[in-house]
Amino acid sequence: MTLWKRFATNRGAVIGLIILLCVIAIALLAPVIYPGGPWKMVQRPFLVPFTNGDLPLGTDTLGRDVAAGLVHGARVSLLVGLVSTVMALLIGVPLGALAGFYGGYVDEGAMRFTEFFQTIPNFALAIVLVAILEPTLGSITLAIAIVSWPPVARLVRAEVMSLKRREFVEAAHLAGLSNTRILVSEVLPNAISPIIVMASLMVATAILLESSLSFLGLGDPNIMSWGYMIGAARTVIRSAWWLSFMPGVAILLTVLALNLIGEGLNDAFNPHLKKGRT
Amino acid sequence: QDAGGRIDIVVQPEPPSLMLGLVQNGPTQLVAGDIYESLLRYNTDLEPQPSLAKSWEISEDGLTYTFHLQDGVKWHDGEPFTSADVVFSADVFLRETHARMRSSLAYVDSIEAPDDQTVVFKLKTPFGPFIGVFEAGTMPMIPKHIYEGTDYANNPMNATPIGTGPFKFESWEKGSYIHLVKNEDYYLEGKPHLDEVYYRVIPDAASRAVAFETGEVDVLPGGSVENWDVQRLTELDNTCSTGKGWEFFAPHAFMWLNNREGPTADVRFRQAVMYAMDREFVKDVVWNGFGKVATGPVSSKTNFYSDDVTQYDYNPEKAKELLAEMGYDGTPVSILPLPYGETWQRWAEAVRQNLQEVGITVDIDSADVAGWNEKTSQWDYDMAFTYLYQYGDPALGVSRNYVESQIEKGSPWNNVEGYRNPEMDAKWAAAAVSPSPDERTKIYSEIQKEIVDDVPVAWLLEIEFPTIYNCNVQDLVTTGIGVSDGLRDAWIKQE
Amino acid sequence: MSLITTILGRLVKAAITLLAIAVLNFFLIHAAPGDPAAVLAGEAGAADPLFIAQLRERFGLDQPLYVQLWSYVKNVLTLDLGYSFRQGMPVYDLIAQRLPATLLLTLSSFVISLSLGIAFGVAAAARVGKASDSVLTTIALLFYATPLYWAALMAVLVFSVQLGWLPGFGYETVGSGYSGLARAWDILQHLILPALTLGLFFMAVYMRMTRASMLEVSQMDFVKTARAKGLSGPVIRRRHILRNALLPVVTLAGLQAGQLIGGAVLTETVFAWPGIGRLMFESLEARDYNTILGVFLVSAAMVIVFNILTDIVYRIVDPRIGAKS
Amino acid sequence: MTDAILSIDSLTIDLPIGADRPHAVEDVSFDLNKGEILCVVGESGSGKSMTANALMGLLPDGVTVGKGRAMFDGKDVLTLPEAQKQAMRGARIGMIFQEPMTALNPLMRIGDQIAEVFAAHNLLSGSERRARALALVKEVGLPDPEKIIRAYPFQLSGGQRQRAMIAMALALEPEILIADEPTTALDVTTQAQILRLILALREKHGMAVMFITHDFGVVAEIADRVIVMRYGQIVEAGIAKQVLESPQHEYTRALLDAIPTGTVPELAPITTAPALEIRHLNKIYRTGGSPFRAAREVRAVNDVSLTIAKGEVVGLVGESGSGKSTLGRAVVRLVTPDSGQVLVGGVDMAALDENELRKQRHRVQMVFQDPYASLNPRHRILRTLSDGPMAKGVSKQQAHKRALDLLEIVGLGADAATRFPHEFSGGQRQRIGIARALAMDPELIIADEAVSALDVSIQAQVLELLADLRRQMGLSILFITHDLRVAAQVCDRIAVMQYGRLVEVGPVRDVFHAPKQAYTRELLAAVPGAGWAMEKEDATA
Ligand SMILES: Nc1ncnc2c1ncn2[C@@H]1O[C@H](COP(=O)(O)OP(=O)(O)OP(=O)(O)O)[C@@H](O)[C@H]1O
Ligand SMILES: Nc1ncnc2c1ncn2[C@@H]1O[C@H](COP(=O)(O)OP(=O)(O)OP(=O)(O)O)[C@@H](O)[C@H]1O
Ligand SMILES: [Mg+2]
Ligand SMILES: [Mg+2]
Repeated sequence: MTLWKRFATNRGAVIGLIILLCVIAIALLAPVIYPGGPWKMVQRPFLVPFTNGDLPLGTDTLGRDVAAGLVHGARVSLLVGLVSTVMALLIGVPLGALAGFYGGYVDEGAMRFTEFFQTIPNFALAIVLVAILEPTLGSITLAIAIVSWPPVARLVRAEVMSLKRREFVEAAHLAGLSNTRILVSEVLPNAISPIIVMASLMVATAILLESSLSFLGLGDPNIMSWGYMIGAARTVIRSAWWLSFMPGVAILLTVLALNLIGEGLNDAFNPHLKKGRT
Repeated sequence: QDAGGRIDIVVQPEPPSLMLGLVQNGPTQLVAGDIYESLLRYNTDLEPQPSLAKSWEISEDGLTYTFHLQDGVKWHDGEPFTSADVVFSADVFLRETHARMRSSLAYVDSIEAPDDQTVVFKLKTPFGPFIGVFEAGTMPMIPKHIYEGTDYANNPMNATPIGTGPFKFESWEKGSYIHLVKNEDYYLEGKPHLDEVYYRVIPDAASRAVAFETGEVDVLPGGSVENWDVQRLTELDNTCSTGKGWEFFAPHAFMWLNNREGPTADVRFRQAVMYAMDREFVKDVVWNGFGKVATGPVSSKTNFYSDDVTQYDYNPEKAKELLAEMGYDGTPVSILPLPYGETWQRWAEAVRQNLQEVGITVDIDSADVAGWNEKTSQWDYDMAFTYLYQYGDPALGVSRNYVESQIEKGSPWNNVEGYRNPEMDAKWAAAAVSPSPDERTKIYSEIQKEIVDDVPVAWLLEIEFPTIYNCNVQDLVTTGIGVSDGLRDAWIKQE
Repeated sequence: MSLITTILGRLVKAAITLLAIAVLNFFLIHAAPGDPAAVLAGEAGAADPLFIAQLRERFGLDQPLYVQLWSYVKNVLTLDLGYSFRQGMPVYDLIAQRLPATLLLTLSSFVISLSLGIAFGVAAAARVGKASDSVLTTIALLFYATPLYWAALMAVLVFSVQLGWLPGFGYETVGSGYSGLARAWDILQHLILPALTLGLFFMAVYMRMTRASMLEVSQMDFVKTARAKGLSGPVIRRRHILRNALLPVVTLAGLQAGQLIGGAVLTETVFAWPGIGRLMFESLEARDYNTILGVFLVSAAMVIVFNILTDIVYRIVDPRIGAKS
Repeated sequence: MTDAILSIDSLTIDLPIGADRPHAVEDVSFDLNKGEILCVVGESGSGKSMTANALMGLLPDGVTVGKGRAMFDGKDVLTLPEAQKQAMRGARIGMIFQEPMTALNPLMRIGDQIAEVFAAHNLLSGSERRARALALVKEVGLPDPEKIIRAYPFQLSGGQRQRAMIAMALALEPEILIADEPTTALDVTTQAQILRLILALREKHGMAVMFITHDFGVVAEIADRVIVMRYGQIVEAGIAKQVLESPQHEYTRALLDAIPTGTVPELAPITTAPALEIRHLNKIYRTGGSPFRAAREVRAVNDVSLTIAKGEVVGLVGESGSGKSTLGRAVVRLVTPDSGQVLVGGVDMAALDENELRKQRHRVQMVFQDPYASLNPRHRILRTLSDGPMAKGVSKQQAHKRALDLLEIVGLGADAATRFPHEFSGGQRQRIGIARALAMDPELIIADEAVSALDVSIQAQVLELLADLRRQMGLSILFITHDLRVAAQVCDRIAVMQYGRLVEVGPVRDVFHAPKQAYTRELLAAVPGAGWAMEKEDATA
């Protein structure tokens, strides 16, 4: 069975994928759907949803269109999630790979370095970093990446350590391939599946982290993200519950979708499970 | 007036210290106002009232202030309070530790205690607002027997403050609450009425609102919940609110506009900003209708206010014209909001939107409290939100923002915008030392008329922070300083 | 014996790591704009540069950075966390005051998330591929995917405001004068909402891990052996699969436990829980250097201690480890 | 038949959709008699394990019994409700599995795992269970029983674990014992012990044994009756002697033919120039050293000297853990020896620096034991075969051409080049491994258990191929194996290894027919069905 087929047997994962694709489509089309951007004050504040055809989801505390916010927010939330994950992979994978492959002092050094980032609880570290760098989309993404890479490094290290003892790697040594070449083209490609699974979950975690930072007032005030919307609407939760509910649902759906996909990938990559399932 | 009972009041954020002589920020004064007292209090019309001084006289020439102290006042540790304490506090302690007091003390020639119950302040020149500095946050009375000759900042007694006020410090659970208990030896018979007061630390604004709703706290001092919740909370059963109690501070919100460089250095740009902002909208939507659009540097709540100034009504067209005239080229400008919660964030967003609509390229900078202080005091900003207290008199709270001598890097409270106008400086100085109130009114009117055309800063709003409380609490706000002036008179109606 | 020597070795290494971490943290914190004096001055509502200069001198901030670093390192070496100028008390006392509340909250949420996570994971694994598996998984994910601060407020609104069952915030009833059991009961009531909110959030992680691990182990040969012995399904799951499946969960739990100390900033904020997470956040905002550094150092020590504890637990659970290395 | 204790009638087991065929077994019928040993043989995947699992009610998820009955004690065990199956398992039918390493719970003490059998059936009290466990451990001949019952599986050797498994299976004295390839993973001496144990237990308890294996030596040694399976069907059944001596079905004949006979081949002329010289080689593994604790040491290779001439094949035999692989790996420098020299065509490989070594590496190549693990699952075969030569400096075109040629030589055909490893069978993969070694144009090949994982028919193909290559290319080979019969068939000389030392080296015939060392004799005696094989050899000779 191909990977895709095995993935497709997991109904949850397929639903997750569909949801995610929709969110991505919406995010990509945001400038087309709401060319005016999310910040325009278009109506009186606190317009209840479904009462005005032009503003299906109502308006927020300043009279801005909630639907426009959600659509543009999708862009930012996804962007933060994806970019920070890619960055975390870019740091974590090489570091973990080198540590696992060369062992010895390289390993010791790399792991002590990793440990440093793990001794500060990661949310706390993100707060500190954003405070230091001042909240902008870039610094938030960077901060999230910086706190997310250590687990990647550890995972990759463990994978590489077990892979490097595999016989096909030894065969490559015998064939006279250089270490770099072996690491890059023999070892790493075989560690890819757990990395992908982990990455799908990291995107979800990053979206949540961004929203938490936003809540503490450490969001970028120039971008509309879901986290921003919830944070901003939380104080009016009693009089206008829908304002925080809608972006909440958006985050929830996306994170859920990513988790389902992660789970599906996990099952698809795991040869044990394929037997168990019919 | 029923005696007994306890009230719980929200304090936000948690004060760093309760030693009012060392730290004078809002939360500290809110709590320490119960512990420390000064010679006078001020009613909501900002007229002086007796406090530790039962009476006082001002000489004809406005140079000699004589205070007669109350009898039988004791410090919380039982030591008697005397004029020596007053002299020590004003002349020794606060001169060293209290920046705002220090500038007023510059007018003072000598402070003497002819006897235990009398204190005499002699001024070098007349100083109109001087009668306004005898408030607890400005000139708290510090026990001489504890502090004299010690390293004030590191005195261990700072942790257990000793004052003369109606309540005594009992305990402080960091992160949770501060507990004060009734001062049984208080010099006013029958006061205070309450047995104990808890100041509760609840870091999240929404939670503070919930705390009030569930009856966990009885009083939400101004600014402790977001404006959107104010309306809703006041509609709850048995809930009262008052806008009084802020007359002395009269918080005045404006944006520092950097007069030194960038587009904001051009007066036409600054005027355009004034016209571009829909300040009424912000008042109605962001501040839920509380407050009043500011017309100039002086708050209408204080004396010396004049409305004979150019009115900057919402007028985007005019703004665009001004911008065209100056040839604004789209250079981006940034707005630095105050890091004090959602209200200020929304406000900055509304301003950004207004400015964008007249064609100004603008984005919002963001920083936490430390970052905000750093940026404003190092002049690293284009437009920065702030609000300042007026302290009852333009000479105390207003002039510092506009005179050239107050241009000094390193503080966010002086002439941060870098406005220079020597002619105006002379008038500010003259108004401060004029012994005649009428004369002062006249000069301040002139100043206002002129400065409003220069738009050194963009005035926004006279902020009102309604205090929300359980209606059973009576006589909560009796002075122009409100809850921060202590709960000397407050009592709980027993049902 | 071998265990003790190993632990000793780890502790020596840990001490060195801690010192390095302390130095790195120092630079990290000092990289943030602004300093404690500026913040205090900013809050004062009025301050002249003289005042700020006084503060800086008092706090030792007028010294060059390397001098400050040196005096900090000296402090750390003598196990002194320094003095919080802002709060006017030794950082050690400050942390000691706040730590119990945080530990209570995070440990109970840790227990909740771990036990519920494992229970859910086991249940889901036993029903793998069935609808009830998806339902359990989705429920756990819902708790995970709901932003914590929003869920927390919702919990307060429902259980505290609407239903009035539980106190919505704080650590105990202020000024109640309870002591002994009554106080414990009171604290417990206050603990329920925050601990549950935080616990349910982390539950999903453990559940996922347990489920995957259970499934993996249940494919192993020895499970077939156990079945061939005639053991019943539940007994096999409990005695054979679960124990083996817990090994990776233990690792994860160890990592998580180390982070307990500062991992609850949001929960502590919403529930006004007087813990160390909030202390950290507030100190950061106030640039109260010594306090943040102290919190970070304590947290790092905690992480390291928990790593060692995890290893010990691991050795107890898995007899192979001690023998191999 | 009256004494049939278990009788299986037209059993069909359905495989899930997407499996390689619709039924694991189809229409299988046979009887198991009281006290007899029934051996089930057949090629890999023929359905032996599935049949056994079906009887125990332990079919994997998705695999189901399609039809048929298995009557045991008047009841059909296939349709029993789960509770009754549970009661039956362990108590009346016991089972031992192939993998001794993984069949025991790693976190549970041996004694507890045995005692658990009683607990599962609610028998005896706690202390009685312990006592019985101890007795069982003694019975299966485990040394130091008191210690063993408190040991964890990882502290036991493979053979000891297998005995512990047997103890469990025997705990309740079941009437039937099913053993699914219980000795495949064990070395010959241990294997012989286990077989003797099973025979002895059969005598003592009189149980019926269904013994699954693919080793005809084992069959010859213990079987009363034999069933031969292929593609899910029984192709031949009968008394052991009959099946072995006069097989009826052609598949059975093919299987028997493929067994290495132990015939010593003609000695090829051997030039005197050495291809490989090993001088005083030592390797000690140290594990678990820490500043506070001494390391555990294993002398894996202990002062070994050995020379292999150009074109010679030397077999390296010895029981598991004797250091064969370590020696082979030291030659190709996958492990770095502690001392001693390895001269390949006169060049000391041990003294080269990393860069030099990389350039010289192509001269010695290795064929790995596990053909699947040694191929990168993400690379196509073409890439696997040409990466090495290209690193050596051969042009891409030439490397590809050579790769295709090699695929032809090893009998796979050029179209194999574009496929991935998982698309091949085990034997095919092994040949790819050989092709990869050849692609480097080596002077010497180390073949580490290159055929042990294969079933006999495929094993025969690979051995044939090696013989051809040696003839065509004049390769030298160090052939590591623990199967003495295989060694006899392909080697010129045999080196016997024990505890890291070479105890005996000599021409095949000498070593086999006139072993000098006691250990060598022990090894030879342990080969299952030794007598039968010799008979066979004599017959063919
Ligand atoms: N879990 C499973 N799902 C689907 N097909 C399976 C499963 N397990 C085994 N099979 C298939 O069932 C058939 C019979 O397998 P079985 O394990 O009985 O072979 P075997 O005769 O024991 O072989 P070997 O000697 O290699 O152990 C094979 O075709 C195999 O591919
Ligand atoms: N990497 C290693 N670290 C520590 N000990 C090892 C290592 N590899 C092998 N050993 C030990 O060295 C000894 C020799 O192992 P080796 O693999 O060479 O045996 P072998 O003869 O090839 O056995 P088998 O027939 O089982 O493959 C064994 O006791 C083994 O446990
Ligand atoms: Mg099998
Ligand atoms: Mg080997």
